[in-house]
Amino acid sequence: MTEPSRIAPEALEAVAQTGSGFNPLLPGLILLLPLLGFLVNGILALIAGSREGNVLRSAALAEPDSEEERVDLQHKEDAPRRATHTLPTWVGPGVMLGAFILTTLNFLRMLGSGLQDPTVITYWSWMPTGTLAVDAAIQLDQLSMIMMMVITGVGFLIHVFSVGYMKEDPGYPRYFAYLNLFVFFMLVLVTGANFPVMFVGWEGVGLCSYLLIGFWFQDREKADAGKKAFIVNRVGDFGLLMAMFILFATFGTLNYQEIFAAAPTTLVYGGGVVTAITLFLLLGATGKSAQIPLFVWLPDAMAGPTPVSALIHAATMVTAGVYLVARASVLFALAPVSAAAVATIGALTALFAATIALKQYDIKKVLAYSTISQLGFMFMAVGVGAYAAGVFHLMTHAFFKALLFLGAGAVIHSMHHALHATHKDWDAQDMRNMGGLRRHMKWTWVFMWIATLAIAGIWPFAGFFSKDEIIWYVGTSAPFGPLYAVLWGMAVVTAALTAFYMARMMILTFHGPNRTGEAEGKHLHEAPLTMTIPLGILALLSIFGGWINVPQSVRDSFFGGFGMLPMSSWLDEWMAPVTAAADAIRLEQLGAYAYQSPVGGGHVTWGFIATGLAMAVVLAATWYFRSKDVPTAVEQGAPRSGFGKILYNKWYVDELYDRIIVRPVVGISRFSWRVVDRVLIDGTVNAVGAVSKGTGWFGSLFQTGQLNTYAFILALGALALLGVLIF
Amino acid sequence: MLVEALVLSALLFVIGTVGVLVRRNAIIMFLSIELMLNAVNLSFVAFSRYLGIEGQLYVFFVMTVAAAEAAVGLAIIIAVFRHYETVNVDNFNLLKW
Amino acid sequence: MELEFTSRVDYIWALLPEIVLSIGAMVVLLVGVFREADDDPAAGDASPLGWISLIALAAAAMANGWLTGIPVASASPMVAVDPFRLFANWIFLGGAGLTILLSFPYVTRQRLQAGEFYTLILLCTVGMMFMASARDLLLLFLGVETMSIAAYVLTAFNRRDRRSSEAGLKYFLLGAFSSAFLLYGIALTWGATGTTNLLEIGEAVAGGAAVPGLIMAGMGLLAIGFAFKVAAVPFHMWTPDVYEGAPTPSTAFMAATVKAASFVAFARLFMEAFPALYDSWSTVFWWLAALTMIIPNVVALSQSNVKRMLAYSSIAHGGYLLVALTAANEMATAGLLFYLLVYSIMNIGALAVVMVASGHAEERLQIGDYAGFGWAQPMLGVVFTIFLLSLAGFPGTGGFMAKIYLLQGAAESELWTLAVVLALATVVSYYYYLRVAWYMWMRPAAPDLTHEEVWVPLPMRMGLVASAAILIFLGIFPGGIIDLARAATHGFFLAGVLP
Amino acid sequence: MSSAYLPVLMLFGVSVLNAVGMVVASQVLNPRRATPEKDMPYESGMIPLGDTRARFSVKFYMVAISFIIFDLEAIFLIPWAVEMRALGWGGFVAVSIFMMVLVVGFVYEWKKGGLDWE
Repeated sequence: MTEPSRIAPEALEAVAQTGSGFNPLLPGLILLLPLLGFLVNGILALIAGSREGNVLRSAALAEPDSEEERVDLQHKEDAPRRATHTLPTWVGPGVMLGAFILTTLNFLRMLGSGLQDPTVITYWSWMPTGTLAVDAAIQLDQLSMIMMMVITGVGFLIHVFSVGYMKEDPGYPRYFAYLNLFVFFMLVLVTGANFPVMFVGWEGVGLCSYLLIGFWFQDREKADAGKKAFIVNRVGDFGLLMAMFILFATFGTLNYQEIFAAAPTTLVYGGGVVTAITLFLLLGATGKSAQIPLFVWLPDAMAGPTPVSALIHAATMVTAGVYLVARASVLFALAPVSAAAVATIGALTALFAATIALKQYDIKKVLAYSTISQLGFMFMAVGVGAYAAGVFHLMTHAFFKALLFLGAGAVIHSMHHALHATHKDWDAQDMRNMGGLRRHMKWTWVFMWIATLAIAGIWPFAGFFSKDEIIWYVGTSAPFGPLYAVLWGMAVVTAALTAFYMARMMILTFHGPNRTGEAEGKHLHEAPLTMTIPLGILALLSIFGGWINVPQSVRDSFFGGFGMLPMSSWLDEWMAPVTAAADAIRLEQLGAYAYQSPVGGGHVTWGFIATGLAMAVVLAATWYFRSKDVPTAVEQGAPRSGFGKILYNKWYVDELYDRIIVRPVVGISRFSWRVVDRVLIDGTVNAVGAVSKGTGWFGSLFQTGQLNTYAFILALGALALLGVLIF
Repeated sequence: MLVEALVLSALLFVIGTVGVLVRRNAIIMFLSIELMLNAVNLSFVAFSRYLGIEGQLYVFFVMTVAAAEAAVGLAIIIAVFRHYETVNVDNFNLLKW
Repeated sequence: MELEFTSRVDYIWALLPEIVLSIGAMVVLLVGVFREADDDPAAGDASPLGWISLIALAAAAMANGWLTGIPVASASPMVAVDPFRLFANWIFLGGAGLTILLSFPYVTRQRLQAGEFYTLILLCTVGMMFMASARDLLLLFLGVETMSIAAYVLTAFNRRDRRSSEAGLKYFLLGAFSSAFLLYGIALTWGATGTTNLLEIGEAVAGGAAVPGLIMAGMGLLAIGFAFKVAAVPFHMWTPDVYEGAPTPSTAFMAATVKAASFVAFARLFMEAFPALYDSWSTVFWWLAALTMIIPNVVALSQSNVKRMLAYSSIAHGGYLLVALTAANEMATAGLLFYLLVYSIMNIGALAVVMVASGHAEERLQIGDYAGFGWAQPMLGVVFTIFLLSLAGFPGTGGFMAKIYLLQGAAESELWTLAVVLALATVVSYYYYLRVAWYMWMRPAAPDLTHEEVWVPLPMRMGLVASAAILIFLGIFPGGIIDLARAATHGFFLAGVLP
Repeated sequence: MSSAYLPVLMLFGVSVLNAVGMVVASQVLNPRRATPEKDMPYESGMIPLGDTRARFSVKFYMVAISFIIFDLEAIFLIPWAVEMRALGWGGFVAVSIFMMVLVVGFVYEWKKGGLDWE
């Protein structure tokens, strides 16, 4: 058992200063600001909540059945603005802005310092004694810095958007309290210097996600969606706990630095221990990142407010699994089977979710499945050892998917107002009820097309660079050559499907004739500035965000403007200190195989093919859907037969889970409740169900009455205990 | 002698246990428990023949404790009787599951 | 001064906390009965007697603190004066104090006889302190019985309530039944070794001087007796009924401190007297721990009565603590003490909120009754949520740290399976704890629920907020307390033959 | 047999003689006039007919409960009384404390009305 370092925080910071030249600027404050925001908004929420208890109660009786009706209900009440509703507007985004500025300053400092080893800042000794010594420490390195930039940057924009989107909601301060708390935990997750601290964030973001999905708790179905997310995430958390446990048993520590330094010598390459650790980590990652088999919660999570979907269920929290794999890259590099499992799960999920997205009519559901699919891409990347590529796609995806969700939010917002104005009982999220919205929402339309081109992977948008890099790496990976060839094929198909369903979504929503209705169409309008400005910024990022990691060969080609880009493979180089150890292991073990493309061709060739393919698909889809006469939701209903029905019903996965997991668990619970308590108390033999007569007779022995039954069990237990001891 | 006394004590203890298990009357059940305690007392006394006088001292303490238990037990049984008009434990099933 | 135990006066010093508290209990009893006899119009108000009880507890705590600084020259044959006992005493005194502080409105509202009620709590605490200090089987038995008899009465205390009486009877009959096993175990252990001193028993057993069959039977019977007291499956059958039926302050007190005392005595007994038989009893404990973690957690999932759910939860927590007993190393024992401290605070706190939320005649105990409670009573809602999160073992709370220490103890003894079961059980338990929080914050209140009428006096508010703050503090800065707990278990294994 | 037990033997003999003598004397001297009451079996003044599950007032239980507790003090007092001199002042103090505690209980019971029959 290694004795943990007991260096005082000041000393550590001093080491950081002299060692690498990176001098972090108030890193603790980055975490503290959102926490502070949570506390302020939380208190405001409690004040508002207890004051409006009666409002909530009457609202509950009204039973609104969609998120927009809910928003609208508050319109009607038109309560006077109080401090509890004006302060969060400043506090919520304000702390995020502060955190973002601080993060940027630190980022610039790190950029200038050429940091190699991570800077660990220890605040206090969290679990000070015993063989497991864990400090409350954060670790600043290239990976956590990129994550922090995404979280605070995109987070800030979404906070600003939320001001416009949620202003009328009575739960406004509560909303910001949850959102700030979420950001705090997310930052803890990515900055933690050891697994337990990371686990705090891991659990915390899960809790916040659960709170925000069920934000409109008056609606029973939405509240239950939160529950589903919660239960599925439990399974993932168990995986993570187990992984931590084996790590501790193996290394005697849970600090990243110590584990990753010791791993190459302690663990056998491809051995059982490291494979078990990484597979459990993978289970945790699939839970949080909504991958097969634990993806079912994410589409239901769309029950929350749309900005939440953008922040938590697209840009940040769901990428925690990718972060985890990238963080533990050394371990995954040592376990080729697990790495292959990561890539396979990613590819399967990507393809599977993309097929479901093809047939969804709810605009948020399309985006949800698209998110699952894109997360699959990231898993593929980190699975094949292209950690920087995974993080790269994580970043660009955060930009364009946040943009898509926020844009969808603006659309839904507008649709709802229109439908409400004439009291039309239609679904505001169903794309069959939209169409032709570009005439009413010009900016949103433009921004969303940018995001669509980005996600489809069309040059020069961000997604082109990040996604094609992943496809490239998947095709060239090792050691299970044929497997990766298959995965590569799946990735290409998925990329084409992505272009298709995104184009379909855009056409159905913004193009063609308007299907909302005559009277309603007049009420469609563009979103307010607080909502469109964040969209614009995200659109810029969706265009230019991909240019930071262009491979040299591409940079010199047409795609890089023949060398006009200021840098090449910047992100790869930036991430190099983090992935160096894993890369070294891969090179040593797989040197002969690494990066030999099974399909031939260089980056540039594939760039041409990929963007060509994507554009072709987009054009084809555009042509197909524009010429098609789309019936409205009321006219059409759900598909009744054929493959479309299977896709519409999401491959019946929910039903399958219900059969094989939920029902047995409920059954077990009920069984033990009955047998352990009821049968032994009342001795009702029939309660157990189909039991033989022999068991029935035995059961009737218990039929005597309670106190005696208790005594009887006690005596039986005593006999058993003595029996074990004496014999 | 010791073995016989211990066997007798064990038998009494088992009889008391069985009494608790099969009887329904709260007072009889309690009497069975007292029988168990006194069976143990017999063991104490038997051992004290070989191990010293403190065994009998222990019996004193056990008797005191048993008396205190008896007082509390009777009081509780009375309280229950006031609610249920019976001391048959089969009827006390308000709390279950 | 030094304690040498050459003169009998030294015993008075060694037992000073117990003596002080006993005197305090008698004072409360007499003051209570005289107030009642005087027909004092304010006799209905429980708080004056409560404050006297708290003063008595504070005095006992001072005695305990004083004793901490007293060196012991030679070990006493009967009374242990070691940090283990003194640390445990802090838990009992704190738990009793918290229970009393939080029970004022309940006792007043239910018109319970405050004098007797608080006297019983104090005497029960005296019994617990004896259990923690007992280094002699007979003293241990007296401590167990003092505690248990007081607990029987506390359970049946609300004479107007059918459920309370029924629970009291069940507890009493089964408790006395199990006491008989415990006593038989004492008799056989004495018979097998010729001594009732734990350390001497330990030496006799290790030296092979014990009669083999008798000592095994004696140890087994002792284990049965304590397994009942700590509500280990399958000796737990009484627990849900008793905890549900008892007046809520009694439930809180019993589920927290009575269980804590049983665990402390359990640990001392097996680690001082039977370390040489570790291989035998650890197998039994292994099964008890596994069953006690699995069954109540599964059953709790289907509970709709919050009080009963918390009863099952307390059984499950007993299972986690049994893991520490099975591991039986220094880390695990320190973890046990730390866990008991945290557990007492969070369990009493949670039940105190149930106490105020349950309405006049404890009629609002169903989970549905908590809909909208958080918004109507923000302070109670927030602290209840913290208690529930801590019970579930959410990171950042004391409950999480406590579980980490138990896991660590299990890991040191290489009890991997138990550790996995513990983790899994924790994961399952999240569901039923957070379901309550879910109802509290995420379900609109039914129109007829009037949570606003809940009356929470200032001392109770302060007690609850302080408890929640302590839990958070222990989750973030557990260092000081766990160091104390480790110091308390250091050198505890005087028999010194542990694995 | 030791001669120390001779007084006991004598006491035993006297008791037996006394008992037998009384019975014989009453048989010889008593006039016999049978009445229904006299023919009934003796049950301490209770009528031995009717339902055997007759209910007693709960007050009897109260007295019984008090009796059990205060009766038991003797168990500790008798050994002390026998060895009082050997135990000395230490024993005296110990027993005094014990009695004090009992007195507190007694005062409580008295004040609570546990000794009132009505």
